[in-house]
Amino acid sequence: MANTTNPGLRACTQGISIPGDTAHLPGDSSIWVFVIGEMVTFSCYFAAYLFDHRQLHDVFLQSQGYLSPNLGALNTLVLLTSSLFVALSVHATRAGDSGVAARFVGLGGACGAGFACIKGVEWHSELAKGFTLGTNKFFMHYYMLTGVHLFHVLLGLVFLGIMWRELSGPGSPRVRLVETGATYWHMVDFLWIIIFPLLYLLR
Amino acid sequence: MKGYFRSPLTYVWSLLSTITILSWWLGTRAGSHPSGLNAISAAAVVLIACVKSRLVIRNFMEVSRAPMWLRVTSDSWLALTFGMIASFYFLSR
Amino acid sequence: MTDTPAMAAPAIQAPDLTRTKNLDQWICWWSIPVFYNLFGIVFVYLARLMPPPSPGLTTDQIIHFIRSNATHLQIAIVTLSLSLGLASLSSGIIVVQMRRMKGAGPALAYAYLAALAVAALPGCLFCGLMFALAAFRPDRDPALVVLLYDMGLLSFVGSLGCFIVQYMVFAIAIFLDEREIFPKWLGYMSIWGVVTELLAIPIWIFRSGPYAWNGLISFYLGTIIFVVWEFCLVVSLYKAIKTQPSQEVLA
Amino acid sequence: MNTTDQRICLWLVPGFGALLMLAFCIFPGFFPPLSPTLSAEEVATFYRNNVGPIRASMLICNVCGVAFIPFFMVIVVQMQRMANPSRAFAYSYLSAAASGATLFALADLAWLIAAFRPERDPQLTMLLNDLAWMAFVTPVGFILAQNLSLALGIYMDAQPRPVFPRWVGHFNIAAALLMTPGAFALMFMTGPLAWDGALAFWLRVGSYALYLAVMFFVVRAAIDRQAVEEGATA
Repeated sequence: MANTTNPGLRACTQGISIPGDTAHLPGDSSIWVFVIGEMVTFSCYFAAYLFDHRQLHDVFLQSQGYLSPNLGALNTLVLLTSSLFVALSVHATRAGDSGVAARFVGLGGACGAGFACIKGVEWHSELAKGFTLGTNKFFMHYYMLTGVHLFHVLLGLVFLGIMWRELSGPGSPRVRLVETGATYWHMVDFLWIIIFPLLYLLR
Repeated sequence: MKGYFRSPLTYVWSLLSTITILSWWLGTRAGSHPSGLNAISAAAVVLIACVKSRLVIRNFMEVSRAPMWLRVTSDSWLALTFGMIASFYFLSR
Repeated sequence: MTDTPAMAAPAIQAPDLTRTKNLDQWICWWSIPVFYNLFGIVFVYLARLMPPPSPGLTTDQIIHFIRSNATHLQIAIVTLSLSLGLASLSSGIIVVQMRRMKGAGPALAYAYLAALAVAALPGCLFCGLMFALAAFRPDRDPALVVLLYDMGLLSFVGSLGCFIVQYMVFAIAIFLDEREIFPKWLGYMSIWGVVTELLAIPIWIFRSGPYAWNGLISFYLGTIIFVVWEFCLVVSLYKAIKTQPSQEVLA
Repeated sequence: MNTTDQRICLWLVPGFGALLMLAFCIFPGFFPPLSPTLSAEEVATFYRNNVGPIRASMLICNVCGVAFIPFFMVIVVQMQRMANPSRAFAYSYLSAAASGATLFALADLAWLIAAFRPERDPQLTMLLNDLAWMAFVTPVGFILAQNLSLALGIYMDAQPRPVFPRWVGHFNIAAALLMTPGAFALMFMTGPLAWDGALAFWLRVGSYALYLAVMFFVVRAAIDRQAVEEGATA
């Protein structure tokens, strides 16, 4: 499994880029198929949310008042920090500094786990107040959006785990694999950057 | 390990964190009324979210150095998504 | 896999397989477009269950839907009963291709097979059966017709676990595979499959809106992703069979 | 021989097992189990008053209920390594596992459909409730077939170092016997053999949980051995 790059796909993506362009596509090109697809599907969730927001303005306004923007903002900062660690880990991997890269991935993963824990605390406090998935349309969107995002975070933690194993194993790590995982993790980050104002701030 | 923090990425991260706190302040303190957010704060919150997403995509995901098709795709997506958010949100007020 | 009987005795006069180059797999492969076209005709055109009628219909509207649609429903479900077996053919060929993978053993292939064996009943035929019952005696007590209607559509859109297992093991197998039998992006797309199943969770709670069983997200987005996934799977299978040497020994 | 795939399937068990345990604990009708002697009105009231927890619990079951299949398939793969005359038992095990999971999926659907419209005619809610409990408690035949084919495979495994130790065979038969009384819940409204009884419910559920926990460690040991043996011979 020396090189996981698919020659066909590589040729394909190089073919699309403009000649003379020294562009570099980070990671496996397959991950970009995934990222672009996720961007489109999340846009659909946002559209559904905004549509209902428009229809049921008062219900949404009132329900949004019960969320905690402080925890939402804290989670944004946690995820941004984790993205920084993961991005630095890619730099370290390219510099051949696997040990440091592995530590960066570990820190990124710790922040990601922190995000999941904070989300758990937040959900718990909403559930304790009696707001469940079935309470109203706003909480339906709230739990589905944050839940699907949390699923992506957990999957991202699996990706980070695979990256960590690659970096701390013997031999030189595959840069492309680390880039692939990092790309996925940053996607999780910027999706949350949009979800945060949408649910917590825009009332 | 410390040497790696002397990277442009760290500046991007501090910018991202600062504007996150700014948008939190706008959304909860400055512009917040019982009847919702005032229009200027809301516009600022949407704009900040758009800038943040683009910073992450361009710098952390390294799309600024990626092939043209990807830069165009990601920017079009941002334009469409935030256009949709802004128009829906302001139309419903 | 050292104990595989087929691999133990390769030397003795291998039968000539070049004449029927992967013919069995091609037969199974063709069953997939045939089945999904029939599936589309059955559910979209004949039974009018895709897109599904709303969960918010009143009892009278549900009864009207069944009565005015009874003949169509019956023809649809007869067709479904006759053709649902074709779905097994597509599992057969996917299992063959999954077993060609290196780095992913047969456990995942068997799990795929078993998950789809489970899914055929609650995820598809059960729905047909319930609507067949409703259409068989449309003059039944209205409350019973509503019950059959709920049982049919909820099981059809809301059987989640079996499909989650199917997508999950398929994705894991693709990621572990060192031979690239299927492209990696098909693995990522299978993760979308898992997500679409999770998005169908609220159909058990809401009777209107984007997450109802006829909603923008739970039904339309899920169905679009499923159709795209199925299309990519068929194309990838085509490529995998095309590039498979006919003499390759398979378990 | 690469055993990564088997290990992934194996570790799904504690993950999904924990979620199913959570679902079991939040279902309001398990502590104590809902009695079969309740009137239709009482059953309907139960669904009306507990709609939230019933949906939460049964939705978790919907998502995770079939998730032990990959683990059972690891057992199938391990059974194929046995020195049996043929692989018949392994394939029987596969088929029984799939059918058993189908019945659990149906029981789960019935619970969820009952909770979907709590305002339904109480007689129909009771019908769905009966269907759910019957489909959950009584079809033990597939578990029996699974355990007995595994046990027979173990007894007939003619290797100096069999894939699974002998006691696993005895354990499978014992677990199968402990789950047998569940089938009689079809006949009894009260007593230990009713679906809320000590034998038909608690013994069955408890021994199944214990069975999965023990088999997790047994299978893990078998995979470890396979990795060592086939790594050494390759």
